[in-house]
Amino acid sequence: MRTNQPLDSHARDGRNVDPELGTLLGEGSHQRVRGDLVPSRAPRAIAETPTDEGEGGTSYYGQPLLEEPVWKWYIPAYFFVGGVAGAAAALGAAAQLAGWRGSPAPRHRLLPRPEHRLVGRCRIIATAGAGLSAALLIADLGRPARFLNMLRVFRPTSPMNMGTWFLSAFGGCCAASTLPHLLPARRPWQRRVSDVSALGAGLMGLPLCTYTGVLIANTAVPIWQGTRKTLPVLFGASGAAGAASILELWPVDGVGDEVVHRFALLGKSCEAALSEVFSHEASRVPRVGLPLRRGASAALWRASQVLSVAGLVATALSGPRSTLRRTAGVLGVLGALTLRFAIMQAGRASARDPQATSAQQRAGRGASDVVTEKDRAGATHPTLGAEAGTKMEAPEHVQPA
Amino acid sequence: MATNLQTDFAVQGGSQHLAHEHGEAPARKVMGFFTDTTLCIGCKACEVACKQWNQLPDDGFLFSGMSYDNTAHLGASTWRHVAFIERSEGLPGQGSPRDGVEAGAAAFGPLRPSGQPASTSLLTDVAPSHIEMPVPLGPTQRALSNFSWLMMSDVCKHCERAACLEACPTGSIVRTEFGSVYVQPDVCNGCGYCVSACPFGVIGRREDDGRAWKCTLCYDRLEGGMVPACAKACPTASIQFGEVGELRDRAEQRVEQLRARGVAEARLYGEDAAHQPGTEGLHAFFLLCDEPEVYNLPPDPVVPTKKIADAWYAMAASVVGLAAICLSAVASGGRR
Amino acid sequence: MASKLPILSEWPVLRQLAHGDLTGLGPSAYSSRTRQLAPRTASADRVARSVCPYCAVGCGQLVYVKDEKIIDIEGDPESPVSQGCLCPKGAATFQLVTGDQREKKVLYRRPGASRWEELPLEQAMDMVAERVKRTREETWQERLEDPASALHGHRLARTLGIAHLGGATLDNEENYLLKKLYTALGIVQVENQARI
Amino acid sequence: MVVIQGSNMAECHPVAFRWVMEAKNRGAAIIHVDPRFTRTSAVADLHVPLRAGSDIAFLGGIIRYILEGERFFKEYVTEYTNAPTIIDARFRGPEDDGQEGFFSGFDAKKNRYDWETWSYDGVEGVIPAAGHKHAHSDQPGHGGEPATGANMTERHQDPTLQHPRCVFQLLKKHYARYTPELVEETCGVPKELFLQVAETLCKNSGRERTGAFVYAVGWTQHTVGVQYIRTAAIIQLLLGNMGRPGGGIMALRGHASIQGSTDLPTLFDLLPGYLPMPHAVLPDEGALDAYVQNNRSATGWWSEFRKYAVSLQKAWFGEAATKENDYLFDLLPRLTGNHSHMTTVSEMADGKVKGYFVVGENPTVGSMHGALHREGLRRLDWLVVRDFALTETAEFWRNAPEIARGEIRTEDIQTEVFFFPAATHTEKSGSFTNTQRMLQWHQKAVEPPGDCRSELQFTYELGRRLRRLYAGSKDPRDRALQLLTWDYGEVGPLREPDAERVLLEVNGYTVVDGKPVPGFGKLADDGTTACGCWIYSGCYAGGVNHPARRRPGQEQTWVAPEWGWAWPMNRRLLYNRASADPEGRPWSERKRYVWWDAVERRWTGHDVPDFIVDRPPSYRPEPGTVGTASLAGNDPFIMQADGKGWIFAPSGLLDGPFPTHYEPEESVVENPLYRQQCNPARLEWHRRDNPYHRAWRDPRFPHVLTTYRLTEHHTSGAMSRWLSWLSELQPSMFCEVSRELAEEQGLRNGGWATITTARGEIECRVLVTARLRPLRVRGRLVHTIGLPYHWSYVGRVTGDPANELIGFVADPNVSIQESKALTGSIRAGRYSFGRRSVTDGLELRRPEPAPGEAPRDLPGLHAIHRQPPVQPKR
Repeated sequence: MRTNQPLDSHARDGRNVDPELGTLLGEGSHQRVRGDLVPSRAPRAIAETPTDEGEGGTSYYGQPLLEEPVWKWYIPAYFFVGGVAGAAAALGAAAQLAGWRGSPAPRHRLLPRPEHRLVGRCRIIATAGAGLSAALLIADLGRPARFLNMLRVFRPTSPMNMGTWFLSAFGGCCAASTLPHLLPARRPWQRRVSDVSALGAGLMGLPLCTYTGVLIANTAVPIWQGTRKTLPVLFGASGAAGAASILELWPVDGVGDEVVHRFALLGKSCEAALSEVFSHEASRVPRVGLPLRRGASAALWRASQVLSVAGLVATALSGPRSTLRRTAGVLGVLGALTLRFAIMQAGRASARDPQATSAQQRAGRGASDVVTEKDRAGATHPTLGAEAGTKMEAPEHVQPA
Repeated sequence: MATNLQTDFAVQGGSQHLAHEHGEAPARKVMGFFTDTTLCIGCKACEVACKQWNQLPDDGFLFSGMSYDNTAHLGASTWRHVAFIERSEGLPGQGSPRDGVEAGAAAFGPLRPSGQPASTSLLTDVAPSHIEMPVPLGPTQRALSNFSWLMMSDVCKHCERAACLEACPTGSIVRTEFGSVYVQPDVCNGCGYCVSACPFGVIGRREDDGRAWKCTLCYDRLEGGMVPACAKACPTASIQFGEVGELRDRAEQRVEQLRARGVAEARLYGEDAAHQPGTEGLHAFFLLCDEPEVYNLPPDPVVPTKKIADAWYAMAASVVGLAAICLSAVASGGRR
Repeated sequence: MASKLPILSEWPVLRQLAHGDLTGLGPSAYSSRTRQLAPRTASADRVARSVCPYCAVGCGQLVYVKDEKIIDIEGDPESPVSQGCLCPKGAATFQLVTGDQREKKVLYRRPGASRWEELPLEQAMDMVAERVKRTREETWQERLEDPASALHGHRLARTLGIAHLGGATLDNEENYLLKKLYTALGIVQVENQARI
Repeated sequence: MVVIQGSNMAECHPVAFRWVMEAKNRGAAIIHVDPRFTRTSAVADLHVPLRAGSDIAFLGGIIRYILEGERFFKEYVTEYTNAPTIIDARFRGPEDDGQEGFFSGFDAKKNRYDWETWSYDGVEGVIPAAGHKHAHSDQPGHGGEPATGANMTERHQDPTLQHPRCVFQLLKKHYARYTPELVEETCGVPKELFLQVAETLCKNSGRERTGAFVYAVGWTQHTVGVQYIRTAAIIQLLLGNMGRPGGGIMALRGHASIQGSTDLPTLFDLLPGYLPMPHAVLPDEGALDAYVQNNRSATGWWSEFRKYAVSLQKAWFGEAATKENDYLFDLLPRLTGNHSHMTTVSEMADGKVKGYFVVGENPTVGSMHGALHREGLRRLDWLVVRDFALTETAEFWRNAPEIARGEIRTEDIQTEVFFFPAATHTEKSGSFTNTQRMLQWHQKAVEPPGDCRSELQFTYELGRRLRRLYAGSKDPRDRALQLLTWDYGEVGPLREPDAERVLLEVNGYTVVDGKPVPGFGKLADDGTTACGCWIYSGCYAGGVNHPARRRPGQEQTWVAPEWGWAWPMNRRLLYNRASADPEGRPWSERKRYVWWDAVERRWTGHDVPDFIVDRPPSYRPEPGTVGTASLAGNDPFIMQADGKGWIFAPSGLLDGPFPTHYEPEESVVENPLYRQQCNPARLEWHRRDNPYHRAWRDPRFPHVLTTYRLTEHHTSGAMSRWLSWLSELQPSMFCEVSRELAEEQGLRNGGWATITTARGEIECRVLVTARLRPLRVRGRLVHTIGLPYHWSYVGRVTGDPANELIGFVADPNVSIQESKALTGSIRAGRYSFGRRSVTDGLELRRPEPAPGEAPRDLPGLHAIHRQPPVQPKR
């Protein structure tokens, strides 16, 4: 009998209404609660004796100003996988355009010409990547059963919505490009379908590989928002580097190998260079760049930079089918992967830090750098008091009243 | 009597719905909140009224040590949150619920009967000179020397340009005919994008539920011609609900009045596009007595989408670049 | 879930096309549920005029009932006392009256027992009545037995063996009946929160 | 202007505070006088931190300021108060030589004052006070004498207020020592801050303006509690703020019907309508006459006393009550003294009480010294608890620190416990009386679930069963029950008694036809009318349930007379005749409320006039007139024997006709005014398990403790700690300390602290805040520790109960405990072992104060024992 036991904390639904006495019909009444889960809210450390001066500026008991991104490891993993798939598809398509026939000739499948293999592998990587990407995305959803809602509307304002359309198109093309090979009988039209859709996949692969940069740049997270100009490029390069590294691990001979090598050199060097640019852009407001200099995210970030540079060097020095080449592949994959996780981690840290947000905005990098004339009409900014004019130039609407 | 009240609702509830037959939203006034922190007594009636109406679960029983604030901030299950700031500066006399109450009564015009606090005219039979009559305290007005306790009831801002809305990939988040931003719980698939997009950290995803939740501006109540639960409960009219345009005017007068009374720090937050271009104005805006950061508000928030063009361009460049890399990589290999 | 596999007519993208809506931020993205949305109070069978049970300000409350269950309790805007406002406690009244903390059975603890047991209401009432009678008879004071007192031998017609506490949370009518019954029984040690 | 003192209005009565904000908006100044800076202070124009327990010194200082500066409302004071009345030559004040803080007439043996020397000059015997609470003498044979105060109209007065023995001059003399300097040194309030308050108050009073005082248990829960309120009353009378709109003294009460439970009293010393319970002094023969003689007043409204007493007997005993049998008055039980809550519990702990009903209250948490309560409960034969959910009181036998500590074994507790689930206010119809004396009816919304029943039904059923059990009895002691009128119909599926029929009985009816009477004016003393509570008479006039009236406020005047019903006779503002000048014209157009209509020759206005409606302002009674005819046209305070506001209370109070400053039972300082440290008439319970600290500066307990409520919880938490929506807002028991004290004691914000008194120890979280500041009192820094008292061991959120720290000690007039000012100690960390003085907590007291060190009472004048004058126990 309940009254003889202490209240079972796991039985709680947070409303504790007796269905015989009251009915829950409110908007939030269907909000699911598992008693054994700690509540959704960000950690609430006991505040020290209240002071209005936190480190680096005013804040509310140092509480986060933003909600931390809720994405689990699936998302950075997807960034990598999607990037690789996209880049691979692009490379495959390019190779195809360069005049190679995509799929190996049915007659001598067992020993096709090497460059044929390259195209084929690109398609396989792309297709596998597309499938894996979808899986990762669905796994991360709070309500996976509703993944189809992603295609419920067409919303250009939402990079994620657009991305889903890209991915679907890409996935479709990849499927169409590989399926014919699995069919028993081989007819010319099948190959044509396969080649055309492969080109499509290559085309869609380019945005797929890069839009993820736009996706995270389109958030309130200071470090992501602050690096919006670099992120898509960085992700593109990193995607290329990743794809190249995988091809390095799954080598083809002859011309194919040269292609992969050139591709790897280009991709990896861009990645290495752009990650420098990224750090620089992130740290334009020092407080915003902090996660790249401090904490777990910083460690990851340095690791990724070391790895990709090492990968680049290894690639440069390695010959075909050498161990060093394989090492280069491993380093490259790890580098590209760590990069995504580092950036994700940095985003979390940045969202947790209320001063990152205020510093960025006080420095005129809030609305200010996109204020249009219309917005500015007669604007003074009474919400911003004396400190508004910080060392860094603040636009007029951020000036004190 | 009771039944009158009842039918009152029924009729209203019914009539509202004709509006929705077609895809087009019927032309409605843009509704919102004006939260006047100088009237807040930190009773948290808004928090509970919100939870009661929306029947949200508790958010855990944790002692925070942050003055009287144990809910810390807005989240998936806390749609109203009262912040408490103990400040080592004085705050000279403020206070004017009457403006609020009366405006509150007028605010909802046709939709009013169901639930808006009535206006109060305690002194209807008294000469209008009454305001001058009593002797208020002189300029030496002060609380405990150089100390003040600020309280603010925070809520979703229902931005004119809403980050969560524009980020939502499923169309779960929509703009209602009242100009508010509403998360459709039957559509949301919990992608979590809105959570990172919101520049105010308002919307949250509850792990055990998987969906994103936030203040609905009591969309259901509005459909029935009722005032949002928090505004109705607020005993001191610190939370005022009404047509945003009217609220703005009232807010500006209020600031005048307060400055005249010596509250030099009084300022509005996010009342319109001119003052908060990043969001093009909030439908739930505030009157503050200190820097926004003090209340855990961003000083110059921006809807990420406003800036995202840069990223798209960068992406375009990146696409070209990537294509170039691929082509140059195959260039030689392609030769026959 | 309808949203899992929407029938085409419910597919907002088509609605977007139909209305030339390029962004899908507005009504075309509404779900059918959203289009049906209405306050639950509109579906109530009746509304009871009530008064907040917490402090003594006496704020008006409206209690909405549907299928003999309470679905909402909020302020009564017509009350000149509260004008529809409630404090957090008043606003939480719904949880007070419908909460699962409420006991619905009579509980009985035997002398020395370490747990509660349930008891039928009627039987419990009989037992209490019987105990009142017994104790009253055991502890009855007809006259003051105190030679030291100037009032030695004066009529008392009472018992100090039984006492009562509580009343400030009850209705007036209940307090009246309690006082009436106790006085008739000669129970004088009747007190309530007004004393603290 | 509004002075909020002894109340934290914004936190404890937020919706009522709406109107304070409204007033502020209209230019009123809001002043909050409180030891803590609270949510009320946050929006007040001025916050005045003062030492808990020093309010009389502060208010007395204001009285002196008013008198010295001639700031009082002269016409009001001379016409409407007893300021001109000349007092008996034998009267001595505590300031007078040799009085040492005592008024004349203190009887150390009985531990109370005799009122003889406080009388009006020229009037025989003790002056009857309104309602006569505690007025009964315990000397027999008051029977035949004429009603007291027969020659009231012949009292000597001096309208010039110059006579050295007139109340005005005595007042001046009494408060002469309450200088701003004394206030500063006693209350810790800076002189200029005090002067600012006094000046603002004076500026906002007079013809054109009124000021109000607001208080709550911050004033009542002291050993001098009643006198706190008296002091404010004197100020308001001097400033002419009584009976006028925007004036008065608001008592903010804490429970939905706590006012109703005082009017229809579940209180030991009262019968409905403030008729005193019969006392053992009454003779066997002619008890009713003696009772009436002892309690009625020859003049003023209480001259009607007999009508109400007889009508009550008729309501209770119906047909059986006849003139011949004295309306069965003999059947009523009689008091021998104080049978209040703390006495009862103390007797319970001594095993004298066998059975206990606890209904909708949770004394082991909400009342002082929970451990002593539990000790009492353990000694009971049987306990009946009625509540919504299990409370600490119901679970005392298995859920308490002494059980956890193994000092008490559940098996050894022989108490039989019945828990009855109660119906909520939504599951029954009935009326609450709010803090403004307004009755509001609440409709039943749903049927109670399971075995939940209303108290109405419980009481009714219990009565029916007992009547059955006693049906055959021939014993005279059982006649009262047998003859009791006990038929209220049976309605609804649960066959509940009809609350409206109870209300009808309360309202009163004419015996012949059972028709409701229109009001107490129509009650008679010849047995032709029955009335359960005369002050409620009229609430069911014309068979209409007036408390159920719900005319929307928007459709009425600001007085809103058609919403609910306020006693008496729907008067919303008491003594409102004082809102007009002696000629019956409003003092000011702005403040017009009730006035004399010379054409209609009757009183009229926004409210129901609280006066004899056709008595012209010019009317003056002939000398020797008695009855209501003795009320002159300028006697607004009709309940008083002389129709005047009592600046000087010649009777009715057990601890002085004027309020004067005494230190709390446990204080950090010596009484700066007198050698007598504490209120000499206070009630103490000297028990091993109820130890007191040193009277002042106890080295073991150096800090001031004060308890209070939070907005987010309700009293013992039984109605709030189960509710997740409230509990998350204030999840843990905590104490509030100043940064200075935290520094000194090494307390960390959010960390733990242990707080100790001689009664017990508790642990709780620490909230370090600048809202508490140490005060400089008599040259020493005094730290105050704030303790909300909502938590205990049962509920969704639990914590240690602050009330375990508080001892049994009370105000003599109303037996209310002192929980707003006591002493204690605090240390960082969790060192509470749940020790209680009641069970093996002796080490808490060591070293006990040496006998006679820091005496509370003057040697010589020291009272023999402080037990309340219940049957003596030694």
